[in-house]
Amino acid sequence: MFSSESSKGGLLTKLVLFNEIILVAVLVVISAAISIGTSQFYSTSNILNILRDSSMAIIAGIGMTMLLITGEVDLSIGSLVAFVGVVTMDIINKTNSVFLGVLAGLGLGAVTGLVNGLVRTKFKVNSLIGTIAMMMILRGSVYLYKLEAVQNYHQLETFYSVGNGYLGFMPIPVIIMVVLYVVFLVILYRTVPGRRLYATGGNEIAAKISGIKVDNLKILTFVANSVFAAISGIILVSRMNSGQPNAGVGFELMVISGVILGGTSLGGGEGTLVGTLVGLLILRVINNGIIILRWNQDLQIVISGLIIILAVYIDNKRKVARSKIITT
Amino acid sequence: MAPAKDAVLDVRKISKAFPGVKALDAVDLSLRGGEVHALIGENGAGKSTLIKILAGVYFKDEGDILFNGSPVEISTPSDSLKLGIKVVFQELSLIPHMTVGENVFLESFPLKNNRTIDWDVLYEKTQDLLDTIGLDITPKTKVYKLTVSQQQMVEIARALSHEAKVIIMDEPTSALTPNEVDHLFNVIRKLKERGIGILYVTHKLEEVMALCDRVTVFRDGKLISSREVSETSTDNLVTDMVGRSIQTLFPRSHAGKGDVVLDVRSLSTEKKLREVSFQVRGGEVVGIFGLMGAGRTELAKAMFGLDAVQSGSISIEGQELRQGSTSQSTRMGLGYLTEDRKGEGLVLQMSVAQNITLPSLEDISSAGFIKRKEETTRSQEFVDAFSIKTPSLRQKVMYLSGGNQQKVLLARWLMKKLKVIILDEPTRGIDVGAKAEIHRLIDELASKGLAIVVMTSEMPELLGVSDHIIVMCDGRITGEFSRESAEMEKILEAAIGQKEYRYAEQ
Amino acid sequence: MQNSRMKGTSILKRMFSISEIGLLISFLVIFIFFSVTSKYFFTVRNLSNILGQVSLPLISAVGLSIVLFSGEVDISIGSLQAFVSLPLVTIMNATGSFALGAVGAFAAGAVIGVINGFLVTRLKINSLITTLGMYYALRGAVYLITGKVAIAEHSGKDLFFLIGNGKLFHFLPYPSILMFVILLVFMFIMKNTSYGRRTYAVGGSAEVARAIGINVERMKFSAFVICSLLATVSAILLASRLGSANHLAGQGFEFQVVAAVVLGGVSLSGGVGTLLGAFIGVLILGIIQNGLGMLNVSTMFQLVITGVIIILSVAIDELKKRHE
Amino acid sequence: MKKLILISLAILMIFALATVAFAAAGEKEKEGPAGKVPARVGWVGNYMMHEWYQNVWKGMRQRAEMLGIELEVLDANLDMAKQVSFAEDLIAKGVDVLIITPVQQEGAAAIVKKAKMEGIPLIIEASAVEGMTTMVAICDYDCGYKGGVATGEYVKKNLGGKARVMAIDLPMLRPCILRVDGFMDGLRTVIPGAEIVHRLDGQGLKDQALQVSTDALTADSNINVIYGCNDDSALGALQAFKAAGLDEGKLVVCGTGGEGNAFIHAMQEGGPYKVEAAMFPEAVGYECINMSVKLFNGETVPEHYVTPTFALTTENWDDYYSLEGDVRSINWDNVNKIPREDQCGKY
Repeated sequence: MFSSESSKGGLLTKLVLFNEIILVAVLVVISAAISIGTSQFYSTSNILNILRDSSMAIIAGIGMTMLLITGEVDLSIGSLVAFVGVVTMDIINKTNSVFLGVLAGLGLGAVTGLVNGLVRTKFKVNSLIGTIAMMMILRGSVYLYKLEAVQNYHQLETFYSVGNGYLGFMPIPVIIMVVLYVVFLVILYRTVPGRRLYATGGNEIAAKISGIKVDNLKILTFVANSVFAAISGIILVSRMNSGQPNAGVGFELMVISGVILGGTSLGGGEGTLVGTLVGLLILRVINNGIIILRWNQDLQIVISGLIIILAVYIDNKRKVARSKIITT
Repeated sequence: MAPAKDAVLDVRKISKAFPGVKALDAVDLSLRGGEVHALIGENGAGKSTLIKILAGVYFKDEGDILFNGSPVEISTPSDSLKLGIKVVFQELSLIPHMTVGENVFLESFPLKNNRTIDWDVLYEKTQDLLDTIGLDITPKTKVYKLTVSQQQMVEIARALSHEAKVIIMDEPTSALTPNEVDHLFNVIRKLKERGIGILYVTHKLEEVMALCDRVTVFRDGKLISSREVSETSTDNLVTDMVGRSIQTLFPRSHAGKGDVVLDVRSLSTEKKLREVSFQVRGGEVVGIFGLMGAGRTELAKAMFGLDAVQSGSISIEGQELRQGSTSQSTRMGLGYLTEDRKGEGLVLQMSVAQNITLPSLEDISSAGFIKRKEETTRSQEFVDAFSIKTPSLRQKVMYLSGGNQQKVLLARWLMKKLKVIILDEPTRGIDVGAKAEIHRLIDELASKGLAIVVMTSEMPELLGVSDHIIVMCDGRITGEFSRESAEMEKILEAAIGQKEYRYAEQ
Repeated sequence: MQNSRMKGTSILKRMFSISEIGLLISFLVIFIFFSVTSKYFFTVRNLSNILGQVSLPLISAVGLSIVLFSGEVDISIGSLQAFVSLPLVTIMNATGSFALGAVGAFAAGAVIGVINGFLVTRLKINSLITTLGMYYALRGAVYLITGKVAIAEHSGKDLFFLIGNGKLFHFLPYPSILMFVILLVFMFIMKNTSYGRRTYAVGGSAEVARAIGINVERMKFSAFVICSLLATVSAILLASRLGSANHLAGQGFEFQVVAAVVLGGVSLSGGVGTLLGAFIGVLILGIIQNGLGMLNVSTMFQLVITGVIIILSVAIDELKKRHE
Repeated sequence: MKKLILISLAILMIFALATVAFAAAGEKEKEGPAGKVPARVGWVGNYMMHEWYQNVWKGMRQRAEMLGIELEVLDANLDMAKQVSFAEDLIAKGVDVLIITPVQQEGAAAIVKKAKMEGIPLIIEASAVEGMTTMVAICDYDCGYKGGVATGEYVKKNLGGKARVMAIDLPMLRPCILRVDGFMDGLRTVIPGAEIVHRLDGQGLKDQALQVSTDALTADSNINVIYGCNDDSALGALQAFKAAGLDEGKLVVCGTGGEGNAFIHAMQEGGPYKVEAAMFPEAVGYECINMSVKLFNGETVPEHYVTPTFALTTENWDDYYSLEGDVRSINWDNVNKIPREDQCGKY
């Protein structure tokens, strides 16, 4: 029924047709509501803190968005974040070189992504299952690697500043995030590989026939996704100042939720980084708001859950409205 | 138009509007028991809309439907099924992973003490039905193992399974080979004798002439004409359909035979192909003919690198293709227009422009960056050249009609500078107007020196476009004809593997 | 049951259509491996334990498989377990009647199933999202209601303890009896009733099913309700095994079950798979957990090994399909 | 196709064999003289990957080796259903005494019944379960209380006698709630006006604690005491405090448990991490074995056998622990000297 209303083509409908606008509206409303409840919300410190904290999720979200666009998914990033953190810290302790530590962390990410990609493309294992398995494997491996949290023996300032430092008034993680975000925004919308991601997710065989190396592209995306997760892991370990084997629990679900909230479809072929950015910010703002409003923290998961359903519902409404325009 | 007294199904002043279009505008149609009634019209004429209304998929805005003279409401598929109306849709409606028997009785399983399915009865009944329509498969075969034509027969068996009074067939022959078509026609005639009314929706006028008793023409959602077939001719039907008379002859401007461009040497695959060898010269159109399951599509996919090759080689201008790499094939100037438009061709949620430029992204980009302006201008050229009907380049391709979608696919390959193009059933399921245009294009390309392989199951098309005809049967080449030496009978003999023709014999 | 179909071919051949045979081999290999490596594994007592332990995931697996057959997915079953055990235990503690408690639990389960079904079939929200949202919402609700304090069961009903922990002839755990009954009943339904076959049809191709007059929405809806109700059964057994309604109950249960049934050859894209396959899938993961425990293998290794075995088994299945 | 399956299965077999062999390698136990000590004791932990339980295990192992007891250890890994299963498995393996660390206390009620039915002596570690015979555990409330007192004295001496507390709780687990309550009560004995500004759910994880405290500190950063219901919680909150650029000179941090080496490092750094409400996991493991021997011999045992807790400070921590590289060792003499409650202040 709603479809027939919304297909009448009023201004409102036209807006409904753009998912991002709704999301931005939601974000604004929530922020407004919170700031009515408490004045601290709009303090620069809180804004920066929200940005710094969401930067990890957003960086991972960039990769996850691209992966979902190709029609795949990765549930192993949470465990990967922990593993990367532990390895990075450990290597820096041993070598006293931030560079080598970061290199090891990113390397680990790349390898994990490669394995995920190969399992998907060569073994043909559905990526949902394949990466659930990888989630277990990594979580097990990190404890096999180090049972205890790895303490910071090196006390290197550069390492500490990766997660906690500022450039001017901007937290460094935010700067890293913004740079990556802009670069991949351009790649996704303006370049050949970007276009090919959408084509692959939209219709794999058609992409193949158009001369796209679908498997390689997917493997590459898995690698990219894991490397992004690794970057988040490195930021996290710097912020925690110790490599925690138990870190990143539920990280993957949070990121995926935000990406989907941002209008990326699980079916592949559709999705925007703008949506991802807004989607993840919404989730983060809800969590932040509930705490600074001193509400019961358990509301965090409840409200997030409801918001996601709502957003997807609106997104469907939009899709149905569109599809009704198909003629015979 | 006065409804016939003995009409089983009588549609009166039916209208249906979608946002932006009036799909049906007060159309009438009456179908008698025991007649085959052709419904023709170009894509977008409203045929499918009417079918969907009768099938209960859509609900009419205005008008009445009379069944055996009494008005009925069809608001759900089951309503129409209860009445005894059965639609055999163009995209077949069978569940691949279920057996023939299950598919036939899906709507109403035979039950033991009306609780659990009585499999014995189910499979026996199915066997009978298969016998009546002369389909030689066991009822326990899984459907995905059947050929398209066999699946179609299963659909008809399903229609018979619950004594349908009216059977609507939507382009039933679009996927069939000539002798399968004959078989289908015989079955349809049997149905006729049982007094079943058949609404036969098609593009192919020769079928109307051969099979049908009456014919109704739609155009732009309006009823144009409805008469006895005996009182009409293809020409006026065409005129009725397109509103103008069009050139149905196959244009032939290309002449010159260049050097060998495509050279296939004893190509074999695990599943189908056996030692297939042939050559195509620049500016030459080679038509490959074969019945369903002869291995045409397999050949195309193997040549293009989609399917694994067991032995043999494909080379373009003397350079051999690496196997199983579609990206290399395209780079070497080989293009493949798949027979499965939606499934393998288009990226539906992408725009017209994006679909056209998909294989040629390198050509319109520098340092990996897509030049937006060039993308629009280049694809606009093709949209104009092929007169693709679309509101804008940004329109998602899923909203285009079949003919226009096919043109988009063709444009995709023509934007890329190709040496060879493989066209698999290039005119399947598209209307007369578009068909003629595509034939014109094929000729045009040939005259530009492109080497063209056309795989088709339509005899007129085959004879019309090809300079050189290759007939396949069961994965082997069983016949080779020059345009001059080609004769329908010989081709069919070769196609059913009865007799082999080589140049030597001519 | 369906002897009429058994004519001609041997029963065994009928039972294991080619699709399950590969799995069965995997199962046997693993089973034999543990039997030879651990002297505790192949003992009557341990085998009976395994039966009891796989019963819970298996009962839910039946429901989840039906949802998957119909082309949807439900990952809210873990949170559901925690949620429905609240009415169960509170009512039992209040009234001292297990029956009433169970009724309460099933009512709650049914409501959840109905909501899932409604969101998916009426509001057309992707079922993964819907049930992900439900997964969050229910868990959060449990935390809020219980204030994260588990409710111990003290109705003094031995019956309640027994259904989860008792054994028939000191061998056959009651949960496993329940499990076998449910399994056989639904195997029969899915194979030999119009309902069952139509569920497959809906999952195989919703458009087709709709075109031939099957009420796709109703089929999917019912699948969700069945899934929630069976999850409730496993929740009751779990509550009995835990002796309480617990806010932590069932965490990660959904993934365990999804992994198991996919391992069992049930397709995530719908219309393909069998309950027998799902059964074997659950069994495989069950004996892996038990067997590794018997060998004192540390959690870290258990995680790694389970992960690898999941990948390998699914890979085998996929590659096998491709070769057909 | 058949070939394919077999090949893959071969891989699977080899892998499983190799890993399991490797895994089982470390688990060799020497047979003990079956006298008045049980031959085999089984323990189902709830979260063995956690440092705390690694150290409990260390204590158990040391004591078991002294007495020549074979120790069977399984890990429920925070899955209650799994815990019940593993309890059954160990009983099936025929252990003489069973030790359970409940994933969640009410969740183990059925195990108690089972053990009774099987007639196997059962020891509950950490948190009380309905119907149990005996429990070996610290007093969470009192432990927090001691931490509170010590913190209070530090505040009185160095931070001007006013205490505004940010507590990182884990409301999921009752023991953690008790610790925080105990801490506040203890603190108030020294600083009556002490108020709790934030009480957050850090899920006992450092990254979660970091995130929630970052948010809380923007709401109200005017605090001078951080209490964590475990070390990770405290350290996570401390990181948030640092990152917020607040003055560490005006802060004191008290962690709980002494689960791993983290708190020792924090104290050695000389930062605001001054107090540790230590629970000596090694001692817990040690006493569990002692108790299982008592139960095995049918001696009468207290319903709650309390293991020592003590407020460690930067001055005295090295009387109880010493650290070489990543390995910490416990000083049994001093630990055993610590006075023990025979009743907890609160359950």
